[in-house]
Amino acid sequence: MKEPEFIIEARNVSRQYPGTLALDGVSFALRPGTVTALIGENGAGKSTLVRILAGIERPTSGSLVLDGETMTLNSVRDADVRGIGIIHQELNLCPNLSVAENIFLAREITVRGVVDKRRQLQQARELLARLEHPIDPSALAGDLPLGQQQIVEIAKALSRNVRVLMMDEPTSALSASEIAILFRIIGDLKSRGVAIVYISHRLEELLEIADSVSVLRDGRMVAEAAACEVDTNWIVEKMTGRPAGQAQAPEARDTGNQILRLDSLSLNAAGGRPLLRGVSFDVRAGEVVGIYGLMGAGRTELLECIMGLHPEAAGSVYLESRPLDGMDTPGRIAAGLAMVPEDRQASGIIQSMTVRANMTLSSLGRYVRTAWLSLAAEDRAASAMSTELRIKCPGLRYSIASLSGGNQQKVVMAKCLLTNPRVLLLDEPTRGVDVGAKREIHAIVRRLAASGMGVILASSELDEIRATAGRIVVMSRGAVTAILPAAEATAEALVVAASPSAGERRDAA
Amino acid sequence: MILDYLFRLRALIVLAVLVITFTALSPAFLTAGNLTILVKHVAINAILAVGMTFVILSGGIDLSVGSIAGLSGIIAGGLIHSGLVLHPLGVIVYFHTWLVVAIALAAGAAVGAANGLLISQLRVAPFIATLGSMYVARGAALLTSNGATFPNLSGSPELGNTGFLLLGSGTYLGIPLPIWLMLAIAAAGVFVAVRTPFGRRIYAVGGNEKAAELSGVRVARIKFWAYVISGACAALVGLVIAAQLGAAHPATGETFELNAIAAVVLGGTSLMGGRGSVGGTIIGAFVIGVLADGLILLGVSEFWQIVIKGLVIVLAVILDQMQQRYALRAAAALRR
Amino acid sequence: MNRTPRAVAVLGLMLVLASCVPWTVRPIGGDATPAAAAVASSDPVAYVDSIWSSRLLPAVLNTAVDARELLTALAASPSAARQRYCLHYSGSGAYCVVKGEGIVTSIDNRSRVGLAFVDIAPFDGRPDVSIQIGPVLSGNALRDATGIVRFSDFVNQLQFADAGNEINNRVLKSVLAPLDPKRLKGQTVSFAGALPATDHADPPLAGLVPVLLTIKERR
Amino acid sequence: MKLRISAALTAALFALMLSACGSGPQPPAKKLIAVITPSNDNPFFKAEAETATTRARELGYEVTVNSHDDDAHKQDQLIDVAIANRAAAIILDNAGADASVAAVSKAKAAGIPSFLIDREINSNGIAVSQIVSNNYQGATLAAQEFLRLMGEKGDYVELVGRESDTNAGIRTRGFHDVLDKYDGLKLVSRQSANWSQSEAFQKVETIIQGNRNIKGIIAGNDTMALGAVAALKNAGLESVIVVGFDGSPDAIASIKSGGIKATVLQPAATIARLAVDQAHKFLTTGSTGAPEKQSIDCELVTPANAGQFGLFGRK
Repeated sequence: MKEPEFIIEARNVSRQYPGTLALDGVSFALRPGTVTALIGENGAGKSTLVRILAGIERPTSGSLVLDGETMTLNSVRDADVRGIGIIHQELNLCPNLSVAENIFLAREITVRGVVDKRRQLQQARELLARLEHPIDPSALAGDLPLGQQQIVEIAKALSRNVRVLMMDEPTSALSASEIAILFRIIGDLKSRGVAIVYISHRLEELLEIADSVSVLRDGRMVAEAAACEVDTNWIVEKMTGRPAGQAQAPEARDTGNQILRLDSLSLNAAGGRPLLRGVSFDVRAGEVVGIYGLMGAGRTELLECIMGLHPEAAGSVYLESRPLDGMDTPGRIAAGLAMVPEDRQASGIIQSMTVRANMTLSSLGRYVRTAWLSLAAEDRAASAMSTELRIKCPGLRYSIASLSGGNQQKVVMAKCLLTNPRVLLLDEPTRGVDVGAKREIHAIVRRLAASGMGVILASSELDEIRATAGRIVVMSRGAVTAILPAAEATAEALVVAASPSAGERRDAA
Repeated sequence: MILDYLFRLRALIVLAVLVITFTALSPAFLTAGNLTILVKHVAINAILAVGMTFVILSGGIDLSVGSIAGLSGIIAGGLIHSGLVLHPLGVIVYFHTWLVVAIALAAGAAVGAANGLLISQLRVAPFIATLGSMYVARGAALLTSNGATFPNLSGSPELGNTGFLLLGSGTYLGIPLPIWLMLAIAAAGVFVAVRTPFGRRIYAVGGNEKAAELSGVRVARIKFWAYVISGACAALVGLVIAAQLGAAHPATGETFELNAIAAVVLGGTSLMGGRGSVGGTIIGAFVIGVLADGLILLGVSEFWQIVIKGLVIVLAVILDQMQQRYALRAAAALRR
Repeated sequence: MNRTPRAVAVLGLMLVLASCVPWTVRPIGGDATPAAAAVASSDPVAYVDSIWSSRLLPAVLNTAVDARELLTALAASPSAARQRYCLHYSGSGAYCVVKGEGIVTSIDNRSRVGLAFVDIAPFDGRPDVSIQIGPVLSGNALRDATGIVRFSDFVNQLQFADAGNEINNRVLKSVLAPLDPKRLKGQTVSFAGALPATDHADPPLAGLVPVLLTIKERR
Repeated sequence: MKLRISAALTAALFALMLSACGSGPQPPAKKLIAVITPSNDNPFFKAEAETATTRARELGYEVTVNSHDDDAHKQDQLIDVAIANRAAAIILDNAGADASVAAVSKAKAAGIPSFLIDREINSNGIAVSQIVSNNYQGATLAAQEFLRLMGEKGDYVELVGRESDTNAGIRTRGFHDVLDKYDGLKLVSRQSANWSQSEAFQKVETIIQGNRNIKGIIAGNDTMALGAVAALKNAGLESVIVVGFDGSPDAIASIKSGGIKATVLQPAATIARLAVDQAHKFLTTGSTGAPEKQSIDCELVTPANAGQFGLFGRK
């Protein structure tokens, strides 16, 4: 009997989310003993594809083939049993359990129903030794530094005798020496016939370790090639869909006076890890400033700092020369800032409320007549705004849940605009939004800037940045690595400035 | 669509079924006398539940309302019966009735404020914070009266503290004062919830705290006031009960919090916050009141009464879940 | 011109405000407080003062049955005797008012409820009656035996109990205090008082609370 | 649209509720007696309620039985319901001497005579009868037996009932009015166990840690006394004298087996039966023939006479 060529195959897989098609007929196959790099911009569908292969999600259409047999994965456990493992981008450890307990979670070694702690500790110690990281297996996972936690995640996957291992940005929290160890482990796994899917934004790293490269764009598989045949330029070109180096700057605009100034904003995470390091730049009236950076570059944290969501942050924000220090979020909104947050579901809309109530939430004071809300005034404001932003909805009194992602996003923008902000902050405003709505939102952003508003638009999509921004601030690892006028912002320049090594270089400097 | 209306009106339908059933089974049920009494009984729980609605809408819970009712009754009872004894001055101060009422309400609001500060500033989970103040307020009531009852709260004319009992037994246009109080509180509650920025912000905070904060809502402040409202409502209930009984007992109000929560949930307010209405709560309070009153009239055994009450609450929550799923499907259908 | 009416108005307003002071101040323990008034009406000392010599003592002394007569009747039929000679108190207890004369055969001071055992004629050396001589008195026989002190006259059982305790105090103070228990043994005494009538009592008339207990001078 | 429908439905419902208001209720075929007691999960009150119910049925009445759980507010509501039900009489073991005055007055104003059992109220002339279990007398009885067993000296512990309960106060008063006259007795700890067996168990376990040489425990009710006995037994202190109050079947069984040394029995059954008889007499002749306040004494139960007692009464 002939061995099947691939361990696992996704055939013509699609995944539909409300409002977006995350994967569109993707086929993807893994050979034993190879490392496949999966590349694409944020939202291109990499995570969705990996999640389907790991049994976390089920495809809307298409099939999975394991060892030549079509099958369905109904749960992570299902995948686990078949030797498919995944290391998540976000760590998945229980901080209150020990390292050994985490490694053997849900597969405890037992003797007559009782956990055999001694053997678990023993085996955990052996695994960690193999990873060249003698971490104490009885230490609490929550007490370890992030890099070591990542090692524990890897140990957890290794302990399961995987045949397929998917790694979603495994190195984002690792130091250079830890990365070297990881690469050795990958090499070791490869030689034992394990198929590895590797997702990373560090392009050089990818080319160093991968055997083949697959590029996703807008949910479609746009290119596949052997790693030795490609270079960084090729990857950027495939990712963005246009030849590298060809800038697509928006028409030059007259900008007005400085309206917002950031003076060395710094922020540390609870554990002391820096999230922002001395970020300074300014925004002029009528200008769209794009903030480009990869996952974890600090874009969201920066916008949150400007909005006053992190009172512990150092540095100052000046709005029209007026310092906003010590002011809370509502105060800053009143002063003329407004923000469209990144995660629409979690912090943009309020699911349980109507379209109208969502829209008017930030500007309720405007509709108060004597002591009560004038529903008529609210209605007038909301319908005017919904016409202006061309929001498609069955009615303002319907639940916001009945709107598509793009229209929900427009409602969030409407909410911001009803406060008449001087500066509008947008964090990934088109994530999970279909192409039509995306274009409309970009047009709205340009129109708002033209009317004299200052706009900060943070995005991890090159296209979006280059379609809207007049000036681009590139961030990496919490620091500003470049500020480029649109004319100079080639895709290549942006990618290079945004790469984590750029942030490291800046550290060294 | 019809299904949608049926779901939305579920509490009202349950209420109608109960009323029709009891009317059929007991000739005494649908009489003016019994209905007045029934509504008067409902008033107690309804007033508590209106306050509780604000707390639950904000995404919290208030377990201390029963104890607050007990404490406010004891404070009012003590001030009327034995006055405020100032030993260093060698005098007893007897406050006039309206001031006694104001002090007791303020005390309830103060416990609510303490809850609010614990929850919004010190980030104590609402369940824990109000569980704590439930014990503290109950203990304070027992300490204040040393476990005893303050009897005979009719006051005396020369001390200017008469008239307290009117709060429980007075009538206006032939309708007992507690019913008027309930109507006033319910109307004010509906108005605040629907027609004020505060009400809208409560819904926002309960619906999505993060989004509310990013929309400029001062989340901590909104939560604080929700607990103050709940505390004040509870204090009012304590006063009404003390006035009805003509005596203040420190154990008054034990397990009231559970009845109030039940009324809120029956009325369709989600325990997760952000969804529900004061009007629904009033209907929920009526369901519980009609059920209790009707079962007693029918002579149903005490133990069965408890079982039936529990079943009705669970049924209401199941219906709520069904409506949730239905609404989600309907919304999804609209998105296509 | 305008000054005067305005001043009057201000003065009037101040007066109105002053009368509106929303509280009343009373001294602690002042008679005017309703609480104090309530205590006065339930003052057991005052209550016992009001009945002791005017009603209670005469009732005991005038209605008491002779001890020998009661003993004889009890020996014949306890229930018939109780029916005839005792006051049945609300169904459960029965109390008798008894008087008599006899020789104190012994004193039992082991308990704080001291007892004097009395043999009454015909003398057989065995005690027929025990009399409570303190320093602690037990029970409410004297309160309940005459029908003068009625539960209905009291707001609650504690006040009723207070009256009983005060009656016993009065016995200790005015009847027993003048006596020296040590001197009683071997003396002839005359007594009157109330006792509970129970089955199987030893002696048959046990625990008499005296309103009268005097040593008869030997002839 | 939705609002309008729900408003219409609400209006219709209330219209329905009010429509029958004009026509008064038909008087029930049989006269009704409403029996209201504290709680049915306590054997004492259960015996009380059941005796009253049985007796009233024997006399040809319809009976409703409800409990107020010692909540004066709930009692108030139950009285309201009895009034709405046009009860002929109310048999009530009330929820507080002061807190119940208003409710009983309300019944009186509605023309319904109340017959109070077990506990009294602090007001005369409102109820027709107050057949009171004389807790104070019972407490002195228990205290005297306790004294006798202790030999009038030694360290002892008192377990008090729920502090906000009138009877807890009366019993502890009765205990101390007797015990405090004896210098040889020393109260080493006085704790409330809220009438509860498990709470008494825990409190006593803690107390004996610091007082190994206690000689006796006097408890405000049998439930707490039984908890104390269990704790003492666990600690190997079986010789400690425990005296209870109530005369519950459990306590009598414990006395027979040498656990509790004595209790006083409250004649719940006698009281309940007496109350129903007086209610019947009052309804038929207009008078009970007895004074309003009637005190029923408790009886001492000891190993010597435990066999004579049944469910809250003599056999």
